[in-house]
Amino acid sequence: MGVLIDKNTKVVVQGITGGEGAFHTERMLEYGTRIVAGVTPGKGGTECKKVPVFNSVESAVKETAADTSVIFVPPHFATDAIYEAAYAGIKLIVCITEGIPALDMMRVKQQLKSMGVRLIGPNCPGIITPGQCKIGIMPSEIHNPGRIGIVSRSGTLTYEVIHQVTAVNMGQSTAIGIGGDPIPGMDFVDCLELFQKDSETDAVIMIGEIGGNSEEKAADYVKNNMTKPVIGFVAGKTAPPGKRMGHAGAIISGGQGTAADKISKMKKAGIIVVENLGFVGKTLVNTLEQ
Amino acid sequence: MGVLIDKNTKVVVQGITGGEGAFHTERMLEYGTRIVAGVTPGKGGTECKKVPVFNSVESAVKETAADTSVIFVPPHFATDAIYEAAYAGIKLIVCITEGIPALDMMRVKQQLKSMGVRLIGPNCPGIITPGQCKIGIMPSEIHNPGRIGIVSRSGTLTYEVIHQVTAVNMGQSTAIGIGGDPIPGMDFVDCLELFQKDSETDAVIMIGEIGGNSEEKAADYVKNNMTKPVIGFVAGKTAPPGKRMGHAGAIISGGQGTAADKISKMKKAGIIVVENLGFVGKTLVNTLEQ
Amino acid sequence: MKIHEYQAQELMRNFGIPVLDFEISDSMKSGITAADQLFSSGKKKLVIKAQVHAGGRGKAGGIAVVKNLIEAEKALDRILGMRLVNRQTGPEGKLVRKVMIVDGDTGIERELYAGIVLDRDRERPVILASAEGGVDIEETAASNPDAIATVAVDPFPGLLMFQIRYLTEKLGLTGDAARSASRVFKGLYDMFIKLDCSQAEINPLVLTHDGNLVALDAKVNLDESAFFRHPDLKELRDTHEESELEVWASENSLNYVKLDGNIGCMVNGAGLAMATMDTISLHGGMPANFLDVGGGANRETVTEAFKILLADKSVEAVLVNIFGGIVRCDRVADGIIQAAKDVHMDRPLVVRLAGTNAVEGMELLKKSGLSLKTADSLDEAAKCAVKLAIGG
Amino acid sequence: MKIHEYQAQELMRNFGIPVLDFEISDSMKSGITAADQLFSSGKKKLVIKAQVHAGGRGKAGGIAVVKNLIEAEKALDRILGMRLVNRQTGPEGKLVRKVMIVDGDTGIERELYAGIVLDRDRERPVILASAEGGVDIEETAASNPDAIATVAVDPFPGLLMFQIRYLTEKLGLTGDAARSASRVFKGLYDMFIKLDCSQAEINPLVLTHDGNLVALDAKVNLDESAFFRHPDLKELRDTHEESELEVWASENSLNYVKLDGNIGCMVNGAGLAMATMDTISLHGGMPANFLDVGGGANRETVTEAFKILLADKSVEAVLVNIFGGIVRCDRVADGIIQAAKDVHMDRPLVVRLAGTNAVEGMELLKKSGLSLKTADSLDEAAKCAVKLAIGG
Repeated sequence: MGVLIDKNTKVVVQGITGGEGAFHTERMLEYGTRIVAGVTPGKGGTECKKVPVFNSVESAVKETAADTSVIFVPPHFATDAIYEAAYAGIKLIVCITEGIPALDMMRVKQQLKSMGVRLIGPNCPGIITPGQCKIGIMPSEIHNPGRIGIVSRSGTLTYEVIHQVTAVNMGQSTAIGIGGDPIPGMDFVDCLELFQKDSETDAVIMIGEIGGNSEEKAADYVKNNMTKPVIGFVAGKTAPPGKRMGHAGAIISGGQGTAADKISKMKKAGIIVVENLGFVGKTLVNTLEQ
Repeated sequence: MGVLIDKNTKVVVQGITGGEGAFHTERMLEYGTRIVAGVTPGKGGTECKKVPVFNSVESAVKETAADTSVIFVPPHFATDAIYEAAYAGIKLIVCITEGIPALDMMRVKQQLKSMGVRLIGPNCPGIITPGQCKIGIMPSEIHNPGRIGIVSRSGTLTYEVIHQVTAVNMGQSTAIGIGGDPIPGMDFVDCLELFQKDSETDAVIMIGEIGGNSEEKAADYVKNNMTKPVIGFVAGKTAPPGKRMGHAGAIISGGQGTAADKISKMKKAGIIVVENLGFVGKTLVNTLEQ
Repeated sequence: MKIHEYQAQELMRNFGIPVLDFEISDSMKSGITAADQLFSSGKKKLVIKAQVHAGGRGKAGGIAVVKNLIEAEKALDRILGMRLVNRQTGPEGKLVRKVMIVDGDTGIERELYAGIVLDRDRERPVILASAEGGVDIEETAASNPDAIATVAVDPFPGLLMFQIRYLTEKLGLTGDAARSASRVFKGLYDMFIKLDCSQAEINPLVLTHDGNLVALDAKVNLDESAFFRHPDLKELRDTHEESELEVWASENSLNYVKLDGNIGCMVNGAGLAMATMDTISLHGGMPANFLDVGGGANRETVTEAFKILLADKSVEAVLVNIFGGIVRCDRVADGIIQAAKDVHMDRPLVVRLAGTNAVEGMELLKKSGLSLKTADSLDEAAKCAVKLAIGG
Repeated sequence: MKIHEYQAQELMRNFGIPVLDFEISDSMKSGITAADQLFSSGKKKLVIKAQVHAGGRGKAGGIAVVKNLIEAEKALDRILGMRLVNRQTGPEGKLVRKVMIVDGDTGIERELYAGIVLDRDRERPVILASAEGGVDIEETAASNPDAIATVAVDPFPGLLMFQIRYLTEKLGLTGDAARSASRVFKGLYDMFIKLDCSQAEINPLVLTHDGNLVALDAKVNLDESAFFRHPDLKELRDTHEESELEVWASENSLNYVKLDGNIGCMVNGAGLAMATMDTISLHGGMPANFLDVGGGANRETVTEAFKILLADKSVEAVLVNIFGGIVRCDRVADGIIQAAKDVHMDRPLVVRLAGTNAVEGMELLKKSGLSLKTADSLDEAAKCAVKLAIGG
């Protein structure tokens, strides 16, 4: 069954008529996602990939009862798109857009919290409950329905891990890419909480990277609250301090947030940390066999 | 026992060294209120009316465990004083100050709501649980401990009503002056809710005035939720539309918020509306005798 | 606080809202000079608008469209110095001291409405937009509420693009006109927040033949409580628009509103003052004013308040109702006695004192030898005042 | 994005933070002219400061205090064109192209610290203040954390007066200096929010003998993601401060960071790129770079990426690791083939393709006749690259 989304989830695509939006709408529809509406201001009344397009999220929600939104609009409209979804009553927003200013996200997060709205991303691949619903840009074919929860700050790194899980003949309950931005919507702890509660999830793989302290917070949470096994990986052991490695999130400054710090904290919390990315699948098999 | 405050309430006075602050601190101490601290920036370490003065609410709370604040600072510092109290962990703030800009209150209220902090006022006489704790500027001697809850948008009008309640040998559980500003902290509904739940309150007197629609909302609440008798009065039947009568709140515009509208809605909700202010006491006696 | 149309337009212009260039004139001479210049610069039509704090100026004869200098002179002569009378001004009307002279040839395609007000119910600024401008928005609200689009704006995060799009769509605008409308809404909201307005309105907001938007009329009300951070806005006050007594009162920090009756009231607290008026009315009388001496009332302010009351010739009896709290009744009595010494006290007086030092106050009044009636309760006091006013 | 000290000071000045007047010079001639003018105008001491994107300039010889024109000339000659080397610049150092010339006689009473940073933990801007300025704040944080006062500011309602009072008190300032500090904190916060900074720092913030506060040094980092609303800030970029390859990469929307090893990496996705580097390191190798071709990689960007990789002479082997998702592996293969045609491909190549169109990509590579090793997994690919680099 997985968490947050399933086959009943009704999705509205914000920015559906853009290049990215249209392309991934088609991929999501192919996967079986119930995309009930698209939004592009000024294009209301048209269709895109046979999905009805509306001028506003409000009208899309009114007409189609969409409950979840995925955002493909360019960064300088994305903040407004998030607010628009939240004000229209959407309770789960998945923001794919990369390059939203950090202070915008700070403001967005304060507001969404007071509205009880969940945000995945921005700058993330999205979320998938294999076999039921895919909301995002991840390659469909690597996924397999199953009982492993995945949560990750990185895109392609997640694909790598999912690929390994599928390769050892296991599958994913839900895989959530929380994105690599300094201020993400949902964080590790939010997702771990959901997986811990989910009766269809047996174990969780958590993929972190250098920078920030969300892995440390996750470790605390795992230590105090989780009974399911958690396998962890942290990218960036060899990254030099002070340099920004692509993701805004992947920067170490002032000696905090190094891979070594994170790994040590995670191990102490009982997380099974894999040092070599290539061995995540095998480690998972070993862990569940015990 | 009353609501919100009692003999254990520990009060910090913000603006204690000002004229109003010092004067009313003395009156409140005389009444038996536990004033544990005062705050005036730059005067930390001194005393005022034998109450220790601190530079910040944070240090006052740390040293004295004050849980409630009363604010006497001038209007253009008052907004900041409210925030300061809230950020220091105070959960009930009574703001006496008159003349806070309406947009400041709008912002304050949004913030306090997210922090779970209650605000009485601004531009109000305060709150009193007779015989136990007085936080505000109301004349002490008209009050009498008892079982009638009072909530009012007006200052002296409240005194008039309390005087009548005491004159018919009844008393007040708690009397709350919510203030006459367009955007008050707690409103009628918030207070009625507390009185309805309070085992020491038998009946409530609600004193409204023209302008806004808080009396209408209160009527809805009474109709749907209250089992205790509510006696109501609305001032301003003879006020001409469009004119501002002192209180920023007391203005009728666009045919809304007239006394006639309010009285009609209140009557329909089962509130016993007194037309002549002089008969509130008698009406109370008649109501409770039934 | 109300301000004039031309002041409102200047504020709006500062926030990027397009308004027409205009001239302000307070004399025939400067008015004719301005009109001459405008005609010379090629304008074919001018509008001359009375600047008073009241709407409905057109129907009341306060607005004229003129096509040449002769017509302009005639209109200026008629409007400057006229008393503009309508429902909003009350029967005494408003003296027109200034006019605005503006291009009258804007080529109106459509008249729209845009406004913003602090909604006490939602506790948010609410922006209103309607494709039916140029008419009373309250009439539209009553007759065709669907014609008005409203957006409540959260102070945080503020006005959002999708909300602007919604409003613009409701105005039926597209392309450049829609972009221009976005700037109008943004400007209106920014002005509302930055200047602490309580209300701001553009009616009509005009779409011209060449696709531009222009604020033809503008109304702005300001929150006086926020003047401590807007010293410049305080200067926009025009005391000519207030009655002499109201100005006198406000100079003494008294809240005074002139009413139509004959019983002068002096009360502490706005709520009690209104309740006192109501009680007078219940007994068949009519209050001559609302007067709240406030929480800081002392001998001096009470003396001034009393003088203001008596300066109103329609007052036939005076009712003083004080519930002492912070205000001490003995000080109020002192003020009354002082005022009676200063002015000729030729009308009957009823005094009711209660609360802090009421007994002492009553003693002082009795000792003073002033001719007055006292009462224990508000009801009794009001009854007595009504009787004396009829008898007087 | 990092900017120069003088640029940071200009930004701060716009937000009301007091800075000294200064001159900027990029040549001996203009430097001497500026120094001459300053001495002539009565300055007794000047400070000449190298403008490079690095701290610790003083210890590295990038700052000189001069008392006359001869000393100034000597210092300018030494600093302009020097390679400033310290821990922050790396061994290759930074070429000094500009100096800032500023009054050196400010009469320092005390050196304080004021800074603001976006705290990822609290998700708020955090203002830092310390009475111990002029030293590395991170050292103070480690050795004497109580010496640093911090205030996390909620974006709504923003920086509040009581928070400013707290910070000012912690700096030990009173009276005029406290009021001046309030303006500094307010300016710092406003700048941070309005310009989308990620960090801003004044170290030292100097209290002069006559009780004024002055920002003697200034550091500002900007959020590049917000440049769409700050076109002027974008102009502050100094590409001289970046390596040639990094500039080349950023012109092609590639994320490239030069590192110390000898295995060139090309990966899609920052996380996978880091993990690839880590795996190389696990097998005893050292990555020559971080290179994320991103989600939008196509034939053209891959070609450019490949050229950038090979332009680095320390690269002894190349590892391509692509997990196709949005990026199609066949297009990546196409780009590699194209690049191999354009440049002389003289170093061994290991390619691992997975995900979308991986099979097609591999086919293309095989058909192309390019000499390369392929691998099924990242681990295998990394192992192979390490072996080839050592062998090469």
